[in-house]
Amino acid sequence: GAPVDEAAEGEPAALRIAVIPKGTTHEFWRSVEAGARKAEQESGGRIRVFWKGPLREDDRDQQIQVVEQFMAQRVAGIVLAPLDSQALVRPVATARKAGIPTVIIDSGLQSDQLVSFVATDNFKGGEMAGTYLAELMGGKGQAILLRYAVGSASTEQREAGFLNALQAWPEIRLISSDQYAGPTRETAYQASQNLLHRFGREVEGIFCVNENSTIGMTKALREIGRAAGQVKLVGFDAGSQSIKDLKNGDVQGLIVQDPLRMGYEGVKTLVRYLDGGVVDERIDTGVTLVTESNLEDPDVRPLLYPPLERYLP
Amino acid sequence: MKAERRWRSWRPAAGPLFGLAAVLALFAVDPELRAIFFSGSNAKLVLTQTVIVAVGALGMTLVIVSGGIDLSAGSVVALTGVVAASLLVAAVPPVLVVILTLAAGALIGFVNGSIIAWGRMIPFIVTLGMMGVARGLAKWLGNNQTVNPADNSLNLLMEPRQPLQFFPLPPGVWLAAGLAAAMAVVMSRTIFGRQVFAIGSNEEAARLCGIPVRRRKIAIYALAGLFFGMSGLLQYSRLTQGDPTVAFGLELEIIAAVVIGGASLNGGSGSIVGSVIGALIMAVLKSGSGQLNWPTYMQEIVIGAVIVLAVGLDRLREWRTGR
Amino acid sequence: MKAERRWRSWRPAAGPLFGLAAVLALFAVDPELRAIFFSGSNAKLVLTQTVIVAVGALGMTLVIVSGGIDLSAGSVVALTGVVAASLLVAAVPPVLVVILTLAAGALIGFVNGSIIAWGRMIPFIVTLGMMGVARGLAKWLGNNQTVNPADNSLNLLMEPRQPLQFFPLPPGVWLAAGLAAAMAVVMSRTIFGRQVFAIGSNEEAARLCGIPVRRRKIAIYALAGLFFGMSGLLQYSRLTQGDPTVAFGLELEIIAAVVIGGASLNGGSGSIVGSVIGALIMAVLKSGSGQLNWPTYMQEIVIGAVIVLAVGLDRLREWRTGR
Amino acid sequence: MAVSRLRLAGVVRSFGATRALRGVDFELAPGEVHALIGENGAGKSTLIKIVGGILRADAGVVELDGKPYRPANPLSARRRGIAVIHQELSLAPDLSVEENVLLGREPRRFGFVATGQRRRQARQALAQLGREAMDLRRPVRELGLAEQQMVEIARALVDRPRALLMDEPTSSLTRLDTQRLFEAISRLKQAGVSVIYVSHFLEECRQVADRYTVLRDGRSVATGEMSRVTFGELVRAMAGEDSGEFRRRTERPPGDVVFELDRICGKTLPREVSLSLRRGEILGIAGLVGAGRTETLRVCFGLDALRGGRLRVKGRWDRGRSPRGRLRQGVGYVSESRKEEGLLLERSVADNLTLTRLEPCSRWGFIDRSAQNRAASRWIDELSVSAAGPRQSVRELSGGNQQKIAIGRLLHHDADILLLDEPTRGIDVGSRFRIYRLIHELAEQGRAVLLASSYLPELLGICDRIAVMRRGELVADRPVACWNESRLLAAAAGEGNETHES
Ligand SMILES: Nc1ncnc2c1ncn2[C@@H]1O[C@H](COP(=O)(O)OP(=O)(O)OP(=O)(O)O)[C@@H](O)[C@H]1O
Ligand SMILES: Nc1ncnc2c1ncn2[C@@H]1O[C@H](COP(=O)(O)OP(=O)(O)OP(=O)(O)O)[C@@H](O)[C@H]1O
Ligand SMILES: [Mg+2]
Ligand SMILES: [Mg+2]
Repeated sequence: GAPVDEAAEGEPAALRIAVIPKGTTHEFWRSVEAGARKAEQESGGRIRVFWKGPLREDDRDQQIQVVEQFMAQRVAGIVLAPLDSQALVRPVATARKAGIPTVIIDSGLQSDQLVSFVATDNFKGGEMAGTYLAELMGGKGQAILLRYAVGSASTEQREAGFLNALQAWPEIRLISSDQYAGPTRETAYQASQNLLHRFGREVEGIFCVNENSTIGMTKALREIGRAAGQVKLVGFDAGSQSIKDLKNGDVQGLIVQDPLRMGYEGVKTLVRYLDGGVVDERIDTGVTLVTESNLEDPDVRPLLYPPLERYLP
Repeated sequence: MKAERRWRSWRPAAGPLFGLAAVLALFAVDPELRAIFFSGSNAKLVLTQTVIVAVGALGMTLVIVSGGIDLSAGSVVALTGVVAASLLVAAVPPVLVVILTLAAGALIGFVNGSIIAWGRMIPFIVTLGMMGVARGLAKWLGNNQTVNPADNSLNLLMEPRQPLQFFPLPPGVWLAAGLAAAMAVVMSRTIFGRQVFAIGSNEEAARLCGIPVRRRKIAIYALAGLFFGMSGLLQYSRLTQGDPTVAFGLELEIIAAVVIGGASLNGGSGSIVGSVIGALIMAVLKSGSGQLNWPTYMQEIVIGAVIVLAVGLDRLREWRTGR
Repeated sequence: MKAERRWRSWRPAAGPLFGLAAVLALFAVDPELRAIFFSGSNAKLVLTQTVIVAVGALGMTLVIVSGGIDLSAGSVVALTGVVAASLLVAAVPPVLVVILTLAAGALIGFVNGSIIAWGRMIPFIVTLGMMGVARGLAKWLGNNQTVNPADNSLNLLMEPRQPLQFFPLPPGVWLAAGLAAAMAVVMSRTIFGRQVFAIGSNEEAARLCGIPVRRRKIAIYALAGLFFGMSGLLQYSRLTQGDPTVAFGLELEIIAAVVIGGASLNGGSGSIVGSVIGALIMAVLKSGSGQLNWPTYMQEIVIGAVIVLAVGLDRLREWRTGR
Repeated sequence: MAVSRLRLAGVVRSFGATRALRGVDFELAPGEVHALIGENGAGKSTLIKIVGGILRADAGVVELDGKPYRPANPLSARRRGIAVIHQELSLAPDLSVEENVLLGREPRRFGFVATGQRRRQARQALAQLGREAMDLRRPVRELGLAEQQMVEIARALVDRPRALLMDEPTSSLTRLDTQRLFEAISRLKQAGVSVIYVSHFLEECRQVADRYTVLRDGRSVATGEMSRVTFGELVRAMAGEDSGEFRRRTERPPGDVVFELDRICGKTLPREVSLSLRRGEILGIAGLVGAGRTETLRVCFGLDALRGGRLRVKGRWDRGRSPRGRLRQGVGYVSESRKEEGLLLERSVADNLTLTRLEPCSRWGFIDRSAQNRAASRWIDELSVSAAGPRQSVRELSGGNQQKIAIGRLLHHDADILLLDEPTRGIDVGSRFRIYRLIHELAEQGRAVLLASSYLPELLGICDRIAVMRRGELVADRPVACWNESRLLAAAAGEGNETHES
């Protein structure tokens, strides 16, 4: 049904909060949704969360349209994971003009109109990956960085962090750092296959900046028989497939964020702001390096297996 | 007789109008949605979302009426958006930016048209190739990044300003309306316009009657490119950035608008008014189904189905009135 | 006379073969690349990457020769991939999964064909609508997520096994080759094939000659859907998961393959051999330019330009031999 | 003698292996009407196209008013004062009548079309052809073939040309329209315009032309004054031999009724037509343009919807079938517009000939190409089609030969009941007689023929009975002996003083 308040007489109107992810088909975003729903459930009916992503994923214009649509519906506030640090600036500013505040999650926005920025420190995550990969490689050898896509702030920061960390390891040579995995697992797989066909024999360490590229690269490595540690692979984010790959030793490390917390804190922060409370400008939701050894640690497990069923319909 | 004649000149737009009414009716059923959807601020939103497709549809109408197709439209929008942004970053004055951006669009169209006309190749393949080339050029120009110029007057083209009321509309909407009116006159009243129809209707006959088919084709694609350049400018202004990956698949949306607007992909028929209404239908659909708060997949299914229905109802109506 | 006759039957494939040779030559220039590119293992890689497009191109050839177009191909590939994965998750035995997946593809095609034939609507619009509907269904079926079944025998379809040598090829490649051979015979030797050409060449005349145009059209789209379903199965096997967002824009790649392969979008001409070679050209181009380690934008530009060149050279050659 | 308006010497043109023109000499004086005649595929259209700037000669000399003339394209030919009426109509179907008449010649004002002026000019041109009442805004697509032909002719008249090339302008016109065209031609002639007139109707040529040139196998073989040559001499020059006369055999015993129409109506036409056709009978339908002959045959064959009445085929009443169903019943049809709905131009001669009945050339759904070629070759010989072979594409054939393919398909299908709409349109005299003989043979085998034609001698020559249609109704149905040309014309126009209305 339509998102208009069921504000019957007397009863206080529920706060309508729009949560806009970058896309809807990744496990990552399901965790974010679960976090937002958790906040909704805890509020005991005081807030209602509307979850909607752009129709076509990775399309900035589509995401602007979603923001505008929620604006037309006069929601109380927006929690947004911007597809671009620049393109979403004006919609957020316009929303503010219409009296709708915005909390940014996951990925940065170059705007002074936000309430708060709730996200992983991606640069730090990239650095952790770089340092760990360098250690795995014994401080020397040839490495590959498989990028994600143009203009995505979070992955670009990971890439930058990774490159920054490698500065400290002069004997590690980067033999390819300008190929892009693209939006789907298929595109990532193809890019990996072609890359490995060229460099597969000499490469010793690889960093993939998101889940799809990690999975595609692992598959391609297995195919040429250099998985299982022959080539060290560090990836980002954890889904069921990459956790499986980590367990069987094809992936040596995963940098894992806490998307559930991101969604939760995003909504919570917004509500606190709407209630007139004080909110922090920057909330770090943390990154964790997961390896085969700390897989079962009690503080790591919920990151890998978030309790989605509890919050999602 | 009189009545019949009036009907004839009005006819091309009747089908699309009917479709638009049907789509609007769809969203008027739910009283809650109706209140939100039929408000001044939402109308402004829909119009703003329409213009990029609508301006592109002006150029595409020209191409389709002439019996061609241009698949590079989306890529050219992205490329010209990046061109505009890059020029702004280089501190070129906005007026010159507009001229150069439109020129870039027209140049791409000129290349398309020349290959099609002189190489006697089918537009589908040539523009499919150009789709890749222009997209690549956009990425190269933007150095694989989005290009973000400082605040400037072009950003205002698509600025909604007062988000809660209908007026003032962003200048881009007025611009699009003006361009559409001009093109409608060009298509129906000028020699050039009629020659476009003749070429699309029967290219061989047009050639036999002494119409310089090759030169016209080049002009058609170049002009279309110019419109896509204008779309690119508006797209830039909407994002306030040049994004080489934007407008992916936009060409299909534009083509759909033109066809919903009554044009035949075999060439020889189509109208500017129809195409603009077609673009409106698409925008209303997207906006409306977005507001219904359906999950995204439902939106995709509904939009797909309604595209077919809109054209199908038109067919049915036509069939009833017995053509 | 004999020679001429042989030439005529060989002719349709000559242009595309020429294009393929030209593209291969392009990658043979650089001696360093040559060693890597012209190896058994790479040939295998290219073949494996070709099959999904090639199998889709079989169905698309049928549609295009009949004078239609199917824009829903990419979405149907995604949908059937998700269907296969979901069935596997539900522990349906693989043989049944194959049958049901192909049936799902054929069903979508049947719906397309029925609307086109009975509603007398143009294929472009109907399949554009279906493109959205099928994509939405895929997302709905996958609950907006990828679907990951446990290890099963269908995963082996596209498994490269010995990646460093040419043989053994994955079963999917053999399957595609077999299907292509069968379709080549169907198109050129059977009555059904003749009727498809006749419908594409002049639909009115075909009707006048007693061909049941409507029923044939439905069969054509349904059969095409079946092939897209087969592509979807192979796509599933390649990813070992059903991904509702996969194969976005694949339809244009498939259509490009068919057109590069010598088919005319006006219908009435085209050949299976040509289309398969067209698919190979696309795969070689992608793979080769990826291995040259060009930046992505260069790849896009080059692929775009070569599509035009491949068809253009063919035109030139044809023109020289003086048709 | 003054300089020739147009002079061709030793003109040669080939298409691949086909040598369409092998050396043509031709001279056109100012203000003369010159008939160009020859069998199908003799090269008449090719010659016209060379003069019209559509094709280029491979070798030879072309001079216009004594100066060398090599037009690069149709536009430059048009600028030099050459107007062409093409054998295959070259109209833009989506544009209106007036737009088509002035296509490429639009009166302009600042780049805008001067609509009023355009309408005046179009009306003027059509008035010369007796069509001042035509709806100028109507899209050409909606017109019948004859009216389209008039639009095409009007276009040539608008040009005020110095030389007018007409390639079979009357192939789908009725007698009345033809007469109007001739009047227009004689006015042009008086104004000093030269006309090349191509037609397979030799009587027309004799009526309108001052001189003639005969083409045979791409060579000019005879030329002279029209008044000094007999019909037989012309035919002999064309064919290189005496093709023999066609004589109607007397009296076949009429069989039982196999095809019967009971007050059938279409969407607009026909209004109400009843007739019955016996085995071994040839029934002609005459009428003016727009009388609804074409529509009647289309409804019978199931191409248009049957809105009222019923049909009986071989003893079975029905209320409409699909073309497929009709073919199964043994009803065959030749359309008057071969290009739009008759032929698959891109496909081979063999495919076109065998398409309706591929079964004899196939086994288990697989086609046996050599059997298909054999079947096709038979009809190529029988109808003397000039084609390179069964695998040549139909597009490459001359207009008349394309028409023969359309008829050949019906013969291959072995239909019992033949519906023929202007079957000999554009077919040369010799072949026409051959087709008449074939039709008679078919009748003798007990088949029934329904023949719509605008060519009255054809109807009077081969039919057993002739019916006349007027405004969608069948008004008279009598044995051929009761008819002659003037009676047919009177019946078609409506007895008294009623004339043609459009
Ligand atoms: N485009 C073409 N390609 C190949 N052969 C052609 C082509 N056009 C014409 N021909 C051949 O040239 C010859 C002369 O054709 P043309 O059309 O001039 O004949 P025509 O005298 O006009 O015959 P008709 O009376 O049937 O119209 C024919 O044998 C025909 O097959
Ligand atoms: N597609 C069409 N749409 C509208 N009107 C048409 C169409 N085709 C034909 N007509 C009109 O219908 C009338 C009947 O045309 P038709 O061709 O059937 O007559 P006919 O008796 O067969 O004469 P002929 O064959 O000599 O042209 C004409 O007035 C014609 O203009
Ligand atoms: Mg001719
Ligand atoms: Mg007729």
